[in-house]
Amino acid sequence: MTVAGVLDVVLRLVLVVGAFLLLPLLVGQLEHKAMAHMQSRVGPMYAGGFHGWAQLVADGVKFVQKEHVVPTAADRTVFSLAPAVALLPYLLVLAAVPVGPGLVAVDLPAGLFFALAVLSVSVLGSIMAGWSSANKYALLGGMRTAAQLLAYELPLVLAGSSVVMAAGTLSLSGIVLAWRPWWLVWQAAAAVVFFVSGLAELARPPFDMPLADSEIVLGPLTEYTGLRFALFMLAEYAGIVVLCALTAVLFLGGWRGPFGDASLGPIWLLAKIFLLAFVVIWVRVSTPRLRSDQLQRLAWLVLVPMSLGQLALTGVVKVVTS
Amino acid sequence: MTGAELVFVPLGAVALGSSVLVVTTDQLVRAALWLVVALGALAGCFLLLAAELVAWVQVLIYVGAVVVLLLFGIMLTRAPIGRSVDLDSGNRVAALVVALGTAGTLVTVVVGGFRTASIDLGDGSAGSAGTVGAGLFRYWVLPFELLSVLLLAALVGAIVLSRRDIGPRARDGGED
Amino acid sequence: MHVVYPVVLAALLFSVGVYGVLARRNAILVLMSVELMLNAVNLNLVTFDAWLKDTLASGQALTLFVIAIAAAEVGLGLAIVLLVFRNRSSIAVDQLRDLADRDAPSAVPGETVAEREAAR
Amino acid sequence: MTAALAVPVVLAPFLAAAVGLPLGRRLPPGIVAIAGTAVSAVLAIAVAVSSRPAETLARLTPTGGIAVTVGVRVGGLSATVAVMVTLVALAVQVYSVGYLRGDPRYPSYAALVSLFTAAMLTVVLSADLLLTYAGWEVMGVCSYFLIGHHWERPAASSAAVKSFLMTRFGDVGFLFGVFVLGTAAGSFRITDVLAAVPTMSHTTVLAAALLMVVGVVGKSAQFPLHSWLPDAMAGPAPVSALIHAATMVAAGVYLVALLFPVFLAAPLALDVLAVLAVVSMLGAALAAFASADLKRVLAYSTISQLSLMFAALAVGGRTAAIAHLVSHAAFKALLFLCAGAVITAVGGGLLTDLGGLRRAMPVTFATMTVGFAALAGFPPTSGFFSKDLVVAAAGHAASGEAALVTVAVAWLVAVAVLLTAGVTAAYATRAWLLTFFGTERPAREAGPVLTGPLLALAAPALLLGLAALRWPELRPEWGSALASVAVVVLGAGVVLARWRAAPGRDPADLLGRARPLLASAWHTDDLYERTVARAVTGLAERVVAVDDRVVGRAVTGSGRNAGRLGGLIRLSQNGNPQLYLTGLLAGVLLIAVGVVVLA
Repeated sequence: MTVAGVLDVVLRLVLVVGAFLLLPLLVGQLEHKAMAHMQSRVGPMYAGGFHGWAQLVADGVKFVQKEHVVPTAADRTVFSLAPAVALLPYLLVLAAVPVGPGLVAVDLPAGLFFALAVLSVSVLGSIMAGWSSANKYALLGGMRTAAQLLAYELPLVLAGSSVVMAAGTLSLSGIVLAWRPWWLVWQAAAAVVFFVSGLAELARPPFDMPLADSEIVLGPLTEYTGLRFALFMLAEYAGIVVLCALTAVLFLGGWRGPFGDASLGPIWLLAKIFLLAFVVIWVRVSTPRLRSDQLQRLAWLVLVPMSLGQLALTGVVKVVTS
Repeated sequence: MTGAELVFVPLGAVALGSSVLVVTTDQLVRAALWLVVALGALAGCFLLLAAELVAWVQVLIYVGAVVVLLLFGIMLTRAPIGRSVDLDSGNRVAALVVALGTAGTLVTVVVGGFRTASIDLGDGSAGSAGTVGAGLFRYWVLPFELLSVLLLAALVGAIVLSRRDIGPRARDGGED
Repeated sequence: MHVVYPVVLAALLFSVGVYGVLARRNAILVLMSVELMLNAVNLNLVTFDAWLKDTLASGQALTLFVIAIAAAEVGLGLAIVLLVFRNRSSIAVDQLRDLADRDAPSAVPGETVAEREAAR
Repeated sequence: MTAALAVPVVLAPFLAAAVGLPLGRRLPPGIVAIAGTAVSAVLAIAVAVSSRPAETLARLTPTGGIAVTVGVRVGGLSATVAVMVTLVALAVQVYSVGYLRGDPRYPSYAALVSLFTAAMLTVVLSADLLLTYAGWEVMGVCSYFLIGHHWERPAASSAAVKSFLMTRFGDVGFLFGVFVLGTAAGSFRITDVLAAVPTMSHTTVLAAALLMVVGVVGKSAQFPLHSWLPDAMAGPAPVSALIHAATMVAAGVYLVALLFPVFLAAPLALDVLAVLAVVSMLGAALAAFASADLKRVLAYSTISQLSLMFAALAVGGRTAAIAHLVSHAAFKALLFLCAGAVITAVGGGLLTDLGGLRRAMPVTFATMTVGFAALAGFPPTSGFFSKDLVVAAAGHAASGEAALVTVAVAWLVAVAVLLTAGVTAAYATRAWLLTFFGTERPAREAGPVLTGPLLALAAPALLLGLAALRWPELRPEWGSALASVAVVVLGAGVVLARWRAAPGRDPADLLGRARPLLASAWHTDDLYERTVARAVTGLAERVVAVDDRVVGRAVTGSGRNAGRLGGLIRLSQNGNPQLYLTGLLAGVLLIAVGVVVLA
């Protein structure tokens, strides 16, 4: 390995970490402002001047300053590790997302599998947090997380498999290269299933049964304060970024845009990510929370059959066109 | 020692150490978490052996599904936080003897048998999705299909076992 | 890379799994130990697949099969464990003794039948 | 023709037994048994009338050794005895209907009597020694059951066991005698055996004859195996009549008569037989005189009279013996049935409890008087003639005319026979006096079912001797007749004189201090008790102890140890699956290590 090669890798990783630190904050800010406007409330407008842009930074500073509280009965080690376990997988996934032709931190042949596998690990963070808090709300939240994960993992993987079949490769870069605009129609069902299942895995509204602040306070996060709570929030926004990035890459052509050359790739991808993030926020604001039985019903009676139908459609089209 | 070996040995140590912790820790949930570590380290070992697809499947299925299921089960059976005094049965000594005997025998045999054998990893394409997929669907189709039937049977079985409105009534209420 | 490293690791993992299966009381821990043993086997399969450069990819294919079967096994196993827990409020393997010779004066030395029945 | 008639003679009572046992309770009492015996009697008379020797044989499954055959053999001797057996059995069956009225066990009793009769007829008519032996044994079993008819009484059950054991002891001798004869002759057919006697070695014949004597002594209750017969009185009176008169004891005499050629070839056996007969004859007669019980008197008299027959046989008077057997059957059956009637009327058989029944029971008195007269040998009863034949035979032997036995033994026999005749007259008179004379006591004559057989048997007891005058060889000789009549009158006269002198007192007091000794039959029972019985009991106790301490403890100990060992192994079966799995894996490990090390 040459020095240039090492430098190349290091540079890419630094870029990824930078994006990882920046993008979730942007999404968070977007959520704050979009929600505020949608719900016709102004929200903080002073921090940093324009539209209170520094409010999120101020929140972060506030979190850092807050006291670390660990419940007496809690499993201290697991309690402390949980935010890291929840956050780190998203960083790893981000490293595998191609942002332009050849512009990817780590190009894995089985990239999609890697992404899905690592994503599923992050759920462990919630479960760990829920169990180790020694709080019944937290425990209930942890168990809801586990149940939700098990239910939505299947349609998620099946929808991803549909794209993989269409593209004939597991590599994320390969999928982007194989993508054609008419896939928007062909893989529409898979896209919906993937996106919805992803939302559920992230426990974003309307699938936020595990958090459900009106029922079980804040689920696994109930006992968390200060920086650790901030890390969980960061993990949530990082999750949104990763989900949107994966959806964009798999179903929306990733860095490919309707015009402009390949050098505009990162721009196109970012645009798609933020568009999808806006949809996530929009859905959160506009839909009520599902009950747990509705949640399971949606997964097993709608999403799984839909993804299976999509898989069959993909197979048929694939055979016909080849 | 090659580079791969240099990485493999610590990974293996992690896998072995955490698996020992899985069977010795006196905290149930931590056993499951150590199992995650052990399985992750093993996935790394698979990667080093050029079995990429297997490694990711390992993480996806084992860490993402199996361990979550196990944790789910642990929580449903009301595991306590902290130490449990009774995680080990009275069978420990015999188990230790048998396990050490197994380890001794197996290590002796495999070291004797494979002392000089060496793996040539080649271009690393042996474990790619394409190769494995081709092998799977070209030569292993029948077992693959059988496996799907097995999974279906397991699915049905699990549903029958856990639903209370099917099959014989439970004798006492018990859990929620 | 030497074959010995992964193979020895697999042997040791298997033994650890054996210990866990034999020494652990909690049925879920026993299931975990079984997973360890299965993984040891997987490691062997992958190792020999790489060593032999099998054209059928049998080692890795079988590993995938084992992983799938393990998932099914854990699903069913947990269903059974939960059922047992529901019926007996205990999943201690060494207390589930319906296989015992019922008329035995004392299965465990120093333990009376009444105690054993109470423990059940 | 004769043989064809003879087969149903045996089968009819047998069938009666087979039918009567299961169906006896549903049919009117005794009908099957009486019918079977009657058919048998009619046929036996027909056979006797046709009176031609005949034989029919069927071979059984080949057994490899000497062939065993089944068949009947009719001769003059067997035809006569068969008629006697069937007629007495018929009388007994009829009598039993009345005697055992209301007895719940009557059906099985009647069936057993039928079987008893069939067995005796088998002995009499069999053409094969082994078949004879079979009948011989069946008789033993039947006597066991019949003597123990009132098994709830200790005396009856112990008497049954005693008779069974003592006759069994003799049967062993008989069986081995049969084996010796059969192997020596190469056949068990009686005809063949008798024909082969001259060719046999002297030792063989002697051994066979002595073994036969053992068997006969047991069956016919001769000294020293006599003591079961008086005890057998515990059975019902008709059974006693049957045993004493027609079956069982008669079988011994019949067998010696049948196999007489064998004894002729072995004079030493005849000597032994003669000595035993003399001892039995006198001893039993004296015991009868001292005995306090009517039936025991009759029992001892049976022993004595049988000895008389054996004595006759020993001195060569085969015809005399058979004649006495037949007449004895008639009057002894009569006497026993009369005794049964008396016991039924009074409720007990002790002579001291009897007396004065002459008026109350005229029929019984008359018939029993005939019986006693015949027993004592008063002319012109049948007993007189037949006994006279015996006396004559003994006299001939003593004078050396037909020297079968040594002259000394012949003299001994002659003297003993005469003495016995005197004592017999004495005890017959005593019993007659004590039963029917003296203080009167209230009693009722028995019904016609009982008295009928009495009358029917009194006729031959009285007239058989006169009827036999047809045959020259059965006519009495004047010398011996005079001697015996003199002795008889003397014996009876002494007792009568004593009775006259002291009415109501037991004439047995004449014996003075010897009476208890004689009443207990010379203490033979005590002797057996002290020697044989005690030795056997001691041995049995030791065997029981060994069985208990060694065999029993070994069995229970091995069971207990197996249980303990099983308990140890059970400990592993505690239901803990981990333990099972540990064992399994340890085993696998051992095998694997073994393979690695050894391969």
